[in-house]
Amino acid sequence: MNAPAANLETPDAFRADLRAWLEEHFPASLRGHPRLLGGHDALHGPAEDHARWKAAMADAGYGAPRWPVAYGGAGLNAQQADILAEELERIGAFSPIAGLGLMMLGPTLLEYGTEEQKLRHLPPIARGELSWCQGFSEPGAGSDLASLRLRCEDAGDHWLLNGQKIWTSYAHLADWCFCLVRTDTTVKHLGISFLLIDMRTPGIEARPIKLINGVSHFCETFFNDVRVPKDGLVGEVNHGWTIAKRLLQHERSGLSAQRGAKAKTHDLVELAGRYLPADETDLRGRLADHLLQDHAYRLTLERRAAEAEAGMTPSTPLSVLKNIGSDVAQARAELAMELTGLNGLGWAGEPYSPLELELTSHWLYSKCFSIYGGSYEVQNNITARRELGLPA
Amino acid sequence: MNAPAANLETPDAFRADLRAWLEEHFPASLRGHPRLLGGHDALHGPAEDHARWKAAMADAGYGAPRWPVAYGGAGLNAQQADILAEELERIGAFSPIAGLGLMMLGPTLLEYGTEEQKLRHLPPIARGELSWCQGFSEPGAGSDLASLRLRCEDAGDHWLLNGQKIWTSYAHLADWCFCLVRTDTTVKHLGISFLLIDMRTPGIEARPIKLINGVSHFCETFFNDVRVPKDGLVGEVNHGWTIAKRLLQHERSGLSAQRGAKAKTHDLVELAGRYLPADETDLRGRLADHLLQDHAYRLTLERRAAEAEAGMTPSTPLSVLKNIGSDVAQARAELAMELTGLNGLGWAGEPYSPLELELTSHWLYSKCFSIYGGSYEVQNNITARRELGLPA
Amino acid sequence: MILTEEQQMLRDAAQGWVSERAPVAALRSLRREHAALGHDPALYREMAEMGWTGIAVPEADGGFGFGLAGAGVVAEQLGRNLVGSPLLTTSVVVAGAIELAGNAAQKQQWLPAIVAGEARAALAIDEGNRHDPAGIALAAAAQDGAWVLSGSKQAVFEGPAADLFVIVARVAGQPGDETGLALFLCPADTPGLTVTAMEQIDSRGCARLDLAEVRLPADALLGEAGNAWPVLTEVLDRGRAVLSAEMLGSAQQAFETTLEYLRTRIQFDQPIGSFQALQHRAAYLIGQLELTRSAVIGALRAMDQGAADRARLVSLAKAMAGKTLRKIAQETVQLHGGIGMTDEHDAGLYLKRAQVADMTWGNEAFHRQRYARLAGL
Amino acid sequence: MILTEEQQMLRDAAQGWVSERAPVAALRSLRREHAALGHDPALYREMAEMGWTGIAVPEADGGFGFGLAGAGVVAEQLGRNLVGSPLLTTSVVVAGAIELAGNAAQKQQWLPAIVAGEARAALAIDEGNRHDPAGIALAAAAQDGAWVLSGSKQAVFEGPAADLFVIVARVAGQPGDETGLALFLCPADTPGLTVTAMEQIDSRGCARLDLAEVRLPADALLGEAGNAWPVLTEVLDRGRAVLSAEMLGSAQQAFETTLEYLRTRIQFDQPIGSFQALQHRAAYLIGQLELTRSAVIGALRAMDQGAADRARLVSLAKAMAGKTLRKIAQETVQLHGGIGMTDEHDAGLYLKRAQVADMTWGNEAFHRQRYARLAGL
Repeated sequence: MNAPAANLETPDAFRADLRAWLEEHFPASLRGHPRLLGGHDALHGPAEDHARWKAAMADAGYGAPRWPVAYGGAGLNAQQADILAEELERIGAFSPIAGLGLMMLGPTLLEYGTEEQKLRHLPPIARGELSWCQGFSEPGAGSDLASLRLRCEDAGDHWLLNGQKIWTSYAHLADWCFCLVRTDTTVKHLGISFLLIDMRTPGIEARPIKLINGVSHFCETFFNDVRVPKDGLVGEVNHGWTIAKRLLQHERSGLSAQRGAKAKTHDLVELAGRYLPADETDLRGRLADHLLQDHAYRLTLERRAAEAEAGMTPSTPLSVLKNIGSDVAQARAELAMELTGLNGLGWAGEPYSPLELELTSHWLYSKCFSIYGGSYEVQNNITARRELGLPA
Repeated sequence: MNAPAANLETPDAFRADLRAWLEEHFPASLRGHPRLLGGHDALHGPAEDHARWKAAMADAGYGAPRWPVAYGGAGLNAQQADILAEELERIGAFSPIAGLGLMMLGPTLLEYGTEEQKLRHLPPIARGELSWCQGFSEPGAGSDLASLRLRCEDAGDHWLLNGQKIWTSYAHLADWCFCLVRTDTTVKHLGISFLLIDMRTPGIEARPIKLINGVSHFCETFFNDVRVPKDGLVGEVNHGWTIAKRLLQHERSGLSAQRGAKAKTHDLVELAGRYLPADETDLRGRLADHLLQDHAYRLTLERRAAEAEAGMTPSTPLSVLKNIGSDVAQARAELAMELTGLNGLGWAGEPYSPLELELTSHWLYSKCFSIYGGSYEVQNNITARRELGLPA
Repeated sequence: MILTEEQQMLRDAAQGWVSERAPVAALRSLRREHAALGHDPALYREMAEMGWTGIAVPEADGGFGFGLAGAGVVAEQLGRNLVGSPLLTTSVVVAGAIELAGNAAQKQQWLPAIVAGEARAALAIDEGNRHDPAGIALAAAAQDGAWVLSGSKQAVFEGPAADLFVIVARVAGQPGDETGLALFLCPADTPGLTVTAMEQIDSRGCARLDLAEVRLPADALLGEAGNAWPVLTEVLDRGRAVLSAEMLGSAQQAFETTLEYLRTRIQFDQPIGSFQALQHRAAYLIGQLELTRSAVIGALRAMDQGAADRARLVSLAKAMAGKTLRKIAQETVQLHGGIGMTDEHDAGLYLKRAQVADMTWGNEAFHRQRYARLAGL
Repeated sequence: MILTEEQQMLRDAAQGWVSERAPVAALRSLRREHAALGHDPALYREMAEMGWTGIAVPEADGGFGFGLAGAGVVAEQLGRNLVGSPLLTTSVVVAGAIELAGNAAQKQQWLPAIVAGEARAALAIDEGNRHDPAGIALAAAAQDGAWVLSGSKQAVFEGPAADLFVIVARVAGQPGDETGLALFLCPADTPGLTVTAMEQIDSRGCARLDLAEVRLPADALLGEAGNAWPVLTEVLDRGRAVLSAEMLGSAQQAFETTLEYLRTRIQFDQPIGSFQALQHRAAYLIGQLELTRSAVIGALRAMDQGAADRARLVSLAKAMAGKTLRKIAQETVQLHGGIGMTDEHDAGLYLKRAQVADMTWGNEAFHRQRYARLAGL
């Protein structure tokens, strides 16, 4: 059967048709598969089932359910999109299409792109066919993003790029990159442009950075005399900062949701049962304190979702949420380390269990939660000045 | 017998003579009396014994043991002064002479005062005959001490004062005041002078401020056309800020020592035995954490004293010590409140015990530890910029 | 997790009344004029006229059926200005006990009077220095078809003004047992009962009760003798949830007052709110405040829905509210500096209320431990 | 509470050697070249030549008698650059056990070799995932005038390089009993003993020991069978005190590195160290560092003096060192931002070492609880 169309008369009719469609297309072998957080997640289960499921969802436009059909979406309204999410969750299904293109670039292009750019770039994103990386950070720029220096010169029929990006997630695997470049060196914020770059262009090299846990999907990305077609520019030249700020809101929002989703990955109560003597009280007391904070955080995500659904301005600012989210996740990782104790000191090999090694690696990795996507300090500045109205 | 003189040949001879002298003069009725922290402490035991002890100490110059004999001191060297302190402690005695005059003004006058000022003001301080208050803070100035405005005009043969001070400890009981005044309104730090003022001068009014615990020794002090003799000025006109900064070092040092001394006033372990069920673990864990911090703080005071004794620059800056000291004292007060629980909610009267009411009043009062004598925030600024060399 | 239109109207009305009729200054005059009662009876009458005394009472029992969510909306606004009254103990806790455990006659006798604002009531439970609902020693013995109660109660919140007490007594077992408890309706003028006002730091009403062989008729028993624990827990959780909402309001107001001070107070030639160290502390506080709001809303909803995990959510809310309010009140004093230490400034009032509210019906530590137990930790 | 002239000279010598011969880069090459051993034997020989292997061994036993205070001075400097070696386990812990409990023959056999740097040694104690000195299950049975040991040990620090183990075994009672323990001297090449290197996050040496009916002669018993607890406690406390000094050095170095970064790293056109929020965090850290230094000095002094409260002071020092080092290491990563997350920067090395050092011979929580017990709380 065909996927139910957006113009179905009632929500109930939509839901009924959708159930039937899902029944037909979602492979039972993938039931309970963890939700995809990016475009490069490890997949469990038969590869052919994944391919079949992805094709079905892409054909239906359900990868980007609210995008217009013309751009590869399903053109659903908010209520229908909610129904889709509910029905997926009900049967233990998940969207097979994810990544920075979908989460960040798509909404931004819908707002700022030309018709030609939308028609060219959005459908492959909505179908999950091409993956995107984000070229924002640079060595030396850090939290002061706008001090970026990747030079972009107008070379007549193309842009000429020279310089370096860093912390480019999955740049070594990505097909395309949305990138901030410097088109005017005499001013700061008003000398930045927003460029779309094919990662196969000659002169681009992406090298994964080894992090403190020994692995990483972050890259250093070098640009040497890279020629980018003129139509890669989004918006006006030198006005990329406005677009970037808007895009970063999509990022913060996405990161908070991910942090919430990850909250369930390691159950500390279960770990305590396995690793902590029943009569220990000191760590147990601190675990309890964390459980409260974690629970209140998850309720806050729920409240925010309810507010969004009701069309209200969310009462908890994203900058606040992002810091609480990374606090909670880092505290959880620290507590897990204290629970496993001497068993949590392993780098590799026996006698450490796979779970113990994973917890330890995650603990090290978790330290970046308060650095990337706008550091803890930058979020606090935003909260204080933008949200609380404190003077600069 | 006479008090042993500073010129005794050996430390042992000094100690031996001192023991005999103390044996003769220290009234047994005052043994174990708490150390005096200021000039207005409550005294326990027979009043006549206090008077006798004070007179003996004053006659010996032991109120200000290291000050020159000419200024009412005993002229002892550092080693002799240490011996005096040791011997007092050994027999459960204490110095009956204390207060801001001794702790802060005295050392400052020794450094900056004229010979005439020293001869006039130091002996009554060393004998504990006149009490001094500190006129530094003003309403609206707060942490930004140098923004003070108390106007001091040169009226020919005298200074003319108009304005207000606040947080003047014991101003309503003090005989004299050392005071910062504004002698130039066109500059900030270089328009401040340091003045000695007789509190009985017409036009001065001191009103105690009621604090959140219902009582207070802090005053608002008003100056209306107050005429101060020209020789009240210490140092040069408009150069009082330098003197004040020096004096504040004596204050911080004194406050830290007091906080250390007070550390023993309420024994949380003892309170826990009385108020906390044996099987409670949450509060007990936090009590343990506090005990560690408190113990390390007391060891730091001890280390600092050892360094001072050895003539070394103390490794723990005063600004660091002051904040740790108030943290520890405030945490202790909070924990005591949690220990007494519902019994700690009393303002007055039955069925609350005197100890419970005292703990509660002290808890409220303790909140000022991180405000007065240079706020927590100001101390951190000093630590970061002056001690750690971080840029402004 | 968001307010209904009805609840928004309730909030707006409460907000208006509180700012007009019950500014913090009212608490100061309370200290002088109604010190023994702990509240201003005139204000309580106005609350009753607005229907707040029946807000959480079911419509079937003559109330307005707004549930705890409704009571929470009003409590939050009252908390903003530290408005003291027996509203919570009367219309949520005692009315709740009667609604849950009372027979028709008991309901008829008390609920209309409570809704009308004519009867004020309090729960007499704790006997020692810590909240300990199972640690009841006060004994009730059946004797000649009546009950005889002997013992005493401490820290009975809103006790001085109460016309009626619900007294938790032990009919069997030992202090610490959850079984063997019973609830009794005991009018304040019952012979043998002595009510002594306790002077508390927050100036609210608080009393000690001494019961010297107090004889109560058989129909004073509320519910089943020996099996009061489930009702007592439910009623305490109602009180705790609404109290958490009140504490949230106090924290919110103290935070906003502090923010305003940060924006306007000049030191070193700039507003102190421009100092980054203070900005980051403010950012931390708003985060804790938002978490607390979510926890409070979650607890009120869970109670109204009778959710299986409602006790855990209530402990979450009460622990978070205690932690956040105390922290914010402390920062309110600190960030105001010297003026915040003075009796004439409001900062100290929030600090004192924070301590009392935290200790009421279980403090942060009590509820953290209860939460952990319920979470299987 | 201050260094003697002798100790100052020791410190200066250690400082010079560490910065010249053992920069943090040495730890990186260790990961490649001596991964299984966990230290560089050439560096250990140099340490021995400087006399550090005998620093805390009494002069009567052929050492230099600088006490734990002397060992602490050296350990602090080693900690600065995260220098790994079996110095602590050999010359403080195992040498201490032999000094306290060994007979003349045992001392003669091992102490000169230890002081000469020829024998490296480790303490095999913990068996589960938490430090638990009384929780020993590994059994030793007397059999035909010899001892037979069976069981296994986890997380034996510096185990891979050890020529000699002191093995804590149970001769009577149950895991958890403080009585019934015995110490055995067991050379690494004893038949039946298998030593397996464990790959740890801090790249130090760590091993698992499996004992399959290991036969040891009667004279392998160190001290009295069944009464090892007092010696074991004393020896552990020596190790903990000196380890605390090492941790203090690591914390100090990480803090100084971070301060330097704050002074020089430019963001938003100014050094990030000019941001007040970071300044106040640095001010907090220096405070904790100073408290830790006092606690470490206090513990070393108390141990050297055999003070009655020495166990309490050691727990104070170890708990403070664990808390401070972990906090500073975390802030080192955070304040360095992205670069601090990379393997090529040193920040992560301090973070990893902090976790291992904290967990070694009781973490912060273990020692906080031990302190509280000893303080009568």
